[in-house]
Amino acid sequence: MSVLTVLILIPLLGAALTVLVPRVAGDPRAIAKMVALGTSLVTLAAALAMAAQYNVGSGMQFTEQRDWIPSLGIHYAVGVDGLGLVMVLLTAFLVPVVIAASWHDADDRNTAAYFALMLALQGLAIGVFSATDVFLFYVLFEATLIPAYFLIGGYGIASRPERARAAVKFLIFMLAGGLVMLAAVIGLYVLTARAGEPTYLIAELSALGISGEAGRWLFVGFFFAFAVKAPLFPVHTWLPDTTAAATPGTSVLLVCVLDKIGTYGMLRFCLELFPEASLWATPLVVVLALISIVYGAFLAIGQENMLRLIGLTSLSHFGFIVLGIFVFNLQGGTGAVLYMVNHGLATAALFLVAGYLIRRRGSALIRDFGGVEKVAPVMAGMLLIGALATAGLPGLSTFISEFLVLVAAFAYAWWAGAIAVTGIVLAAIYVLWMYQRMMTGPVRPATEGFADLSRRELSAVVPLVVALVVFGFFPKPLTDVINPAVEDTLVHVEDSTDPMSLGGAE
Amino acid sequence: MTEYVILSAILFTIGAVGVLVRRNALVVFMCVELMLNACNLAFVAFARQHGNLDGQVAAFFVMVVAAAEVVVGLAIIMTIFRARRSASVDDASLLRY
Amino acid sequence: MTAFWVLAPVMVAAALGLLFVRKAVHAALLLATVMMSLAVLYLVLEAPFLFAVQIIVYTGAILMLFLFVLMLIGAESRLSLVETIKGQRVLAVLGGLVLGSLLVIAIGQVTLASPVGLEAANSGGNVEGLADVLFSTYVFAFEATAALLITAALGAMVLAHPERLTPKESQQEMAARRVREYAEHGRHLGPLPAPGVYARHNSVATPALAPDGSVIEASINRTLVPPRPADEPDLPELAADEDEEGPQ
Amino acid sequence: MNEFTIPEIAYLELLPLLIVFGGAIVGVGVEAFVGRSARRTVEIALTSATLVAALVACIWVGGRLPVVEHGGTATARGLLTAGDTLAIDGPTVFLWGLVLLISLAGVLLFAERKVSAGLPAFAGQAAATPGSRAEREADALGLEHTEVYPLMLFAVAGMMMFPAANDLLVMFVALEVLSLPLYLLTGLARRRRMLSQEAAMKYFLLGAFASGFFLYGAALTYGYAGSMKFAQINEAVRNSEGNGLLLLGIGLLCVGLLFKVGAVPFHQWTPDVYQGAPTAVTAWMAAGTKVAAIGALLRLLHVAFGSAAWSWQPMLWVIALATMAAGAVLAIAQTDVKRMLAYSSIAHAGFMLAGVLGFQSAADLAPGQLSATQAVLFYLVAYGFAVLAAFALVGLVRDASGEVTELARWAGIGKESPLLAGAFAFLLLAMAGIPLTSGFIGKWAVFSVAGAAGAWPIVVAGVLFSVVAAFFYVRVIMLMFFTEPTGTAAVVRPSWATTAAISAGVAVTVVLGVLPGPVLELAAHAGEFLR
Amino acid sequence: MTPLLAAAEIPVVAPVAADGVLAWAWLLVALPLAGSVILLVGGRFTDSFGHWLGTATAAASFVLGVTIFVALLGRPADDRSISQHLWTWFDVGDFQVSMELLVDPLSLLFVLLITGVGSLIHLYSVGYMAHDPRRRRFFGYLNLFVAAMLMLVLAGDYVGLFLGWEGVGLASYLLIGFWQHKPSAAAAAKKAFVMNRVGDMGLSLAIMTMFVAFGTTAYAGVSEAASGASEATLTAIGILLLVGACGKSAQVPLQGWLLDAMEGPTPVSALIHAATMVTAGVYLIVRSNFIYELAPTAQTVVVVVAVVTLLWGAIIGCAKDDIKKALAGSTMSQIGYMMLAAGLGVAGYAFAIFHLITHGFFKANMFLGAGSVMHAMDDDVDMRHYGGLRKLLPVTFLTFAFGYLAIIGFPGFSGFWSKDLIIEVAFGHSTLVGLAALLGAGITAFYMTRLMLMTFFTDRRWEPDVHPHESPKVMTIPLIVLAALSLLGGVLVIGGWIGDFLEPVVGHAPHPELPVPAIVLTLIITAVVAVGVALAWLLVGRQEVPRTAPQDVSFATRAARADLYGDAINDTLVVRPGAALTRGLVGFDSGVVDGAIEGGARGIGGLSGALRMLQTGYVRSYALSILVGVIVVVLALLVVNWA
Repeated sequence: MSVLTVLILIPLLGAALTVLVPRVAGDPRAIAKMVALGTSLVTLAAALAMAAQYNVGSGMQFTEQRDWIPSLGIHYAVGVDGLGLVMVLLTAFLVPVVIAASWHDADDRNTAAYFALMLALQGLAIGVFSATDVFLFYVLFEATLIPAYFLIGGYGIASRPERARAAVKFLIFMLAGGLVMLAAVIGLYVLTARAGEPTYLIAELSALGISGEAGRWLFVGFFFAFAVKAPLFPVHTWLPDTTAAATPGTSVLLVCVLDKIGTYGMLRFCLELFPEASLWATPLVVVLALISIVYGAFLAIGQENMLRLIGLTSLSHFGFIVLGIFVFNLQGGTGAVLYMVNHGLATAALFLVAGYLIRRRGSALIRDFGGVEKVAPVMAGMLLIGALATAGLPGLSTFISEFLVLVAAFAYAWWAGAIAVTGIVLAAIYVLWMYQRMMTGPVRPATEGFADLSRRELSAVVPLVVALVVFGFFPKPLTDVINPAVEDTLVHVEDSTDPMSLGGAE
Repeated sequence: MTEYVILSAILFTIGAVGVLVRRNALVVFMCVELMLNACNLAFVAFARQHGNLDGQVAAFFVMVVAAAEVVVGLAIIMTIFRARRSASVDDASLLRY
Repeated sequence: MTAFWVLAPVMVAAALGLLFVRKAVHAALLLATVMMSLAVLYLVLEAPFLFAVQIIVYTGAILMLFLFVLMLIGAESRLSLVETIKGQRVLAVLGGLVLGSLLVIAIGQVTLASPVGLEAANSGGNVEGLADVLFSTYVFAFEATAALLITAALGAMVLAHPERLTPKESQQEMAARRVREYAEHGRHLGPLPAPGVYARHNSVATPALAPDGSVIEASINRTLVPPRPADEPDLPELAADEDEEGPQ
Repeated sequence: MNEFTIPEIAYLELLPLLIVFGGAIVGVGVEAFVGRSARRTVEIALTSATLVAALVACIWVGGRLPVVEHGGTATARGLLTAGDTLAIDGPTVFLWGLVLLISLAGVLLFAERKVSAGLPAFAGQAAATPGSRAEREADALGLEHTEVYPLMLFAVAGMMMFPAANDLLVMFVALEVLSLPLYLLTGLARRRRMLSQEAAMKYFLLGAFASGFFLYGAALTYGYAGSMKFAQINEAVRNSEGNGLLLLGIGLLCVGLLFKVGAVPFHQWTPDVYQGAPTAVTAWMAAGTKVAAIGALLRLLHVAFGSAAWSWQPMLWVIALATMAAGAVLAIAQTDVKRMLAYSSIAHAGFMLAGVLGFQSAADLAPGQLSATQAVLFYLVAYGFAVLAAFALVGLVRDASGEVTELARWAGIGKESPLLAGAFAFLLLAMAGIPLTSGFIGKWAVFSVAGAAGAWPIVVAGVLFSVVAAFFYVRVIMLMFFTEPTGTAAVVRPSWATTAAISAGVAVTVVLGVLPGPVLELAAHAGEFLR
Repeated sequence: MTPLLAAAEIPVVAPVAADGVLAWAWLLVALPLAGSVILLVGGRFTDSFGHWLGTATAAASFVLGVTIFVALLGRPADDRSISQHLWTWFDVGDFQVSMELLVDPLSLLFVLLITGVGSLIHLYSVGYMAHDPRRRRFFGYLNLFVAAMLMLVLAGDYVGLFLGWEGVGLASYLLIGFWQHKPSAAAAAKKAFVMNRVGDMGLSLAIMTMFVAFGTTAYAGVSEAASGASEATLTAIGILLLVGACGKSAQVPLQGWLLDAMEGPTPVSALIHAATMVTAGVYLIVRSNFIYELAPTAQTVVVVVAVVTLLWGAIIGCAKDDIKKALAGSTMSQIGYMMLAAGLGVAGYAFAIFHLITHGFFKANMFLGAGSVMHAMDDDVDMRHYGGLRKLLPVTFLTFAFGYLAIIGFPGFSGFWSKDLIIEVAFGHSTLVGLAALLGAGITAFYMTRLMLMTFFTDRRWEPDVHPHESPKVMTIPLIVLAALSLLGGVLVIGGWIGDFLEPVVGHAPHPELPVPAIVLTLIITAVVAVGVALAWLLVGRQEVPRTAPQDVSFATRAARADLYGDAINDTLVVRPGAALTRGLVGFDSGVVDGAIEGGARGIGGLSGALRMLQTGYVRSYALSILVGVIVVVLALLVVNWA
């Protein structure tokens, strides 16, 4: 059994434990929380242990492959390369942070279920990032929606009907994307069954070099799902609604982990399986990504609700990530993957601090705050760091990824770089304007009694901040892992689309 | 034989239209019977056309089935009538939308 | 062929009549006409057994069943031909015409070979021939029809036969009860009034009218009276339903 | 000339069917000879025993079906019997087993008395006028029409005969054997009897109307082929030009079957009947009828008209599309759980039809590739159990006057009864086709065969309407979990029987979602229809 | 025209590896950075000694800087470019960026200025911020600034420079908004950051262009590859770099933030918004000389921007009553001079740096002096409330006077030398530019005199409850030191030392040809300055200064008070359209994008409701629908087969 299987199972078992254990012992809430946190820490430890064993640059590792539905060529197949590894690590890292940060968020509801759902989400997400079988990926991809749906609908900070609405909207968007992808997944089956043996293994599929019209249709199917997930303009509208309704902890898991599946999928599936179609679609995708960058930033500027605002910043950032992926060069690819990690860290920090603020004030409206820095300087500082990371300040890890993507975009086409670069100004505007309105100015009566961050709250955010700073100056551990994986993908794309290799022009 | 089949088609159609336009459950049901009879005509005609008796057997079966159906149908219509004092199919329209 | 050309118009006319007659009994009779004509055509089409079965079973038994029920629920009532569902009649006729023409055209386009005829098949006698097919090829279906008939019987019993739940009152008990009721509540001692069958309609479901024109509820069989919610006073206005469709 | 040949009847292979018929007849006898007090117990025991015995026989039959090589590559297993009018082949036995399992669960639901304070779901005195004194008397005595059990067995026999029918006439008889008891059962609800009777009448009239079309189609097909046996029809189709008779025949036959399937525009009876019928009947009928009807449709189209697939596929495209669309769209506006599930069953019929039209001749299929038959069989298993359990769960939400089916009153029941709400939510997710449920694999299977047959527009449309469909499933989940309880509906604790039926449904949904392999293999093992 | 050097003569940055004391160069950055981290992370624990720690790290850096300077002087002139590779920052394919320090004469001069003036300002702040409860944090930010600024000048790579560039932006943001409880301070901080970001956009585009064109962003690589690049590319890079420089150095059109930035504590204004950070733009252009030399069009643009700014700032300075804003206007104007020199190419680079240094001295001096005045006046910044302070604040007055004399170019003071040289070079470039520079000098003299008069001379105008007093020693000592430097800064140019010292970096140009002899020009400049002083005396010194600014003033005054409508222009051209666009997009998003989807959903819902009505409950309707279905099915079959 691969360590990845263990990594998938630990949180899932932990989720079951979280629900079950409290029934037999004392204060059910506290025990549920402890179990959940413990599980997530064990997962993190296991993930780190795996990372320590990882052999840089030698392809898929920790693989395991078992027949699942043999007649349909479906396997339980897992494995990670650099790309998967960093995403698994990010997932393993963020969950304990989120659990610690949302310690009291579900106290008035079904606490155990809240944390169990989070763990379930984690297990499934790790599965998604390590699946090397398209079908398995798809199954887990869709399965993540269920815990997410319940997390949004059951535990949001908005009013019940609003939350429920947001949950439904989220799920319907996701299902719309997912089901379109299902058509493409089915297409793969039909294609491979025709070609001989039906298979869903990525390795075998990518060796097929699917091209032509079929490849394009399948690409569209996959890309649509990932674009909804990521999200990309114009299928992003679920995002702000969701982040505004869900608890910040949930939002972290959604935006920082789940949404990454979209961009991860683009890299892993769109590019690997349909290289020719990916190149064919590039102009349109680049344009969409650019629109997302600018459009998302403008929307963020115009928000009144900080959770919506943070959600929309992600639209802008996902634009960057997609841009990086689809400009087809190493800087872009690596930058995009790095961006996924960094965006996860930065946005998580923002969401968590926003969560702390909301717990204290009972409102997510920016205008309900003011002068917080005076009463809670540490909290303000954390928010500022998160905000600056979101704005891509050099010295924080987000800068590197953003810069790599920008450079790559510029190399792809100068206008792409020029449009994308406006994002950095807009980012400064939205984060700092939010900061200005909430944290500075005279202390408002409503914010007067704010306590600064407690030790628990601080301990949840500090790892994020430390990671942001450390990777800001020393991203080598990440880039070393990411580079070979991205390079492989790009080489594959190049090979498969090089006319010479397709049949010899001379 | 074609004329027989066409006759059956006409009768069948008339029966079908009857189901649509009559409101009394019994008459509606009679129209259904008319449709079955039309089928029988076609069966019998085709039996002669093909020179085998399968069609006639079919017609025979249809009669048996029709008999059973009539019993059940009339029983249901009766219960409806008892409850509503009306044999109009339109009056039984509580279940809708 | 003569028989066909004579009977076909009759059948079509009778069938069309089914769509327009205002009395259910007339509809039944028109259907009988079609069925009888059909029987004759069966004869022409070398199906003597079916000719008999058509008359005996179809016309004689099935249609009679219709008539029984018809009588039970008001044979004499005039059925309204006013269409109440908007567009239904137009669409129905239109649909019928389209379907009819589709069928006729499609069938008419088929050029059938000259009929084989049933001389060979009927050589050992039509009934024997049928039996041959029935008990060889279709023996299982034949057996299965048994299930149908049992179902039908079961259904009729379930839906139409109220089981007696309390022991039947003897004549003596009944007499004693009625006298007692008369004594205690002043309830009418004599027999119930007869229904209005002969007065206005042919159905036992028609209530008798008192001299002042009011409806005598007790004149209708209990099983035919619709249930009335407790809070609703007295009888529905049956008299006003005269022109409505349905048996009165 | 008329040498009578004694037909060869494979009694052993017909055993499951015969057991059910026999059980039904014995059940009728029980009605006549067993005292009222013991009748119910005896009937339940008899019916269950019959079904179990039939199931055992079914498994046994399945194991001894001979393999038949035909058509070169594709293998089928089974035999034709009773004058070639019945085909006991792999798919038949598969469907038999499925029908029997569903019916076994159905019996458990029929037998439930605990949820309504000891009263059964069926009318005590169906002949008594609703609201009359006789009815109250019957209620007071706790009467029950135990005839429902033999009726059910007859219907089961019909359901088993229907997909096994290899002859139009036998199919017609099976259709009626299946339908008549259902018409009756529909009208036997204890509560809301007016609705129940109305549903019965509608079902009956429309059913008779539709079977008229079926019959006329059979007549025309007979006129075309000179026989009603599928093999000979197929022979005729292959060897001669298609003509008007054939096309009309195909069309009208399909109408009859599509009516039973609940395909648009022959679907309108479905919501009314599902709503009006006693919930236990709805649960069993929704599953069983669909299995039988789709099975029959498959056999008819694949065996009799398989060679003319090009002619009926476009028609089925239209119907499948309309069915998916109407089912999904109409369900959105529903305010009654049972009606909503009814519309959802219509949408599912559309998805199944997408599988049916994925017919490809054996030569076009790659070896080992999923065939339309396999896909649809799997879908039936998945759908059958899910819908059964879902309706069974609906029966548990009640107030003083009976079941509560208004959606609005389901608000917040997740809070009071997380188990029921959780199970219901899970089943809804399965119907929505979320992975790790049987519904997903089923959807995958039917869409992939449709896609393989080139019906990509259907696949895309199916996918889009799945989204629409998902909307109302999700909305119900939202209602159950994320809305304030109204307190006007309570979840009652059912007896072990219902619990078992529901658990079975949920368990199948889970297992088939996670490990669909064995059932897919079984469907593959069943092979193709015997020609 | 500026004599262009042949391509081969463009100095190429070719550093050698660091050794000896130079290998400690990283400590220059690390020391203040460590101080900053300790102060910011350490929390209240460091409250008691934080200010001294902050001062000490800056001072230590200065000492190290001096040591390195000495070491550098000990090396041959062409071997004074030393690089220290710390680690590879990022390495993605062929895009490699090193954390690399480049110690060469140019960067080292900056190091000395930053750490030197920085240390003094730290010291000053110990006193100035003594009563602020958040003093420790203030020092943390100051240290952070110093570290970032050092990173900016020491980086051996444009990306590294960008790190420092944004770092100083951040520190500036934090410090401007240090008194964040004032909404105006918070707003000013944000404005500064955002406008800087606009410039940064240019800088990052420039870096991207470099990478795409040259495959590297290190100075060494770029300077080597520049000679082979097309002029169009270089022009693009040059202009983009200028955009960055405009943002950071508050040059038109990105000047708007500087005056608002005066919301920060005065030491901040002195250190960041006068002496060091705002000059980063000049540094950038001088550092990028290898690009500008090959892109004359870009140079022209630099000159145009510089001239506009130097006049713009000077005019604003004339009308401001806020002492700090008046000084800020003058800063803007003075940086315009530096930019002008830098834009004039080889002839001007060294003078740009020279003026930068002297300006660092005297402007820091004056800002701190202003701080001292405000300190005395209960933080009142309005000069109309001052008057006659020279007696009460003698040290402040005298030190301020040194700065004043230096800035107006009083002969002998540092500013005299540096400004004179720039005006000369400007005349050497073109008379028109020269005249503009000359005019600027006159206006400078005018407004500085006005400031001087309103503050230290004329009648007392302060409220009775204000009791002006001299600042403590910890504040006056830095003033004295800076005053001395203001006077003596000119020594750097003795014997052309600074030009020679910088020659390995920026090249050397012969003395420009002037329309009049240099000495005559000097006299003319002095005369113009004198006119300016005299005008100020006439208009301000001789008249009663009203306590509130008169409103019935000329259009020019009003315009100058409104910063020449810079903000209004921004408002009209950018902010308001931007806000409208934002509102529009938010509406578009919820109305059109989401509306389309939600509308679609609603449409389906409506359709559902409508279709539902077809389910009339009438069995005959259902039968009709079956009939229709039959027709559809039959037609579908017939059409397909007969068509």
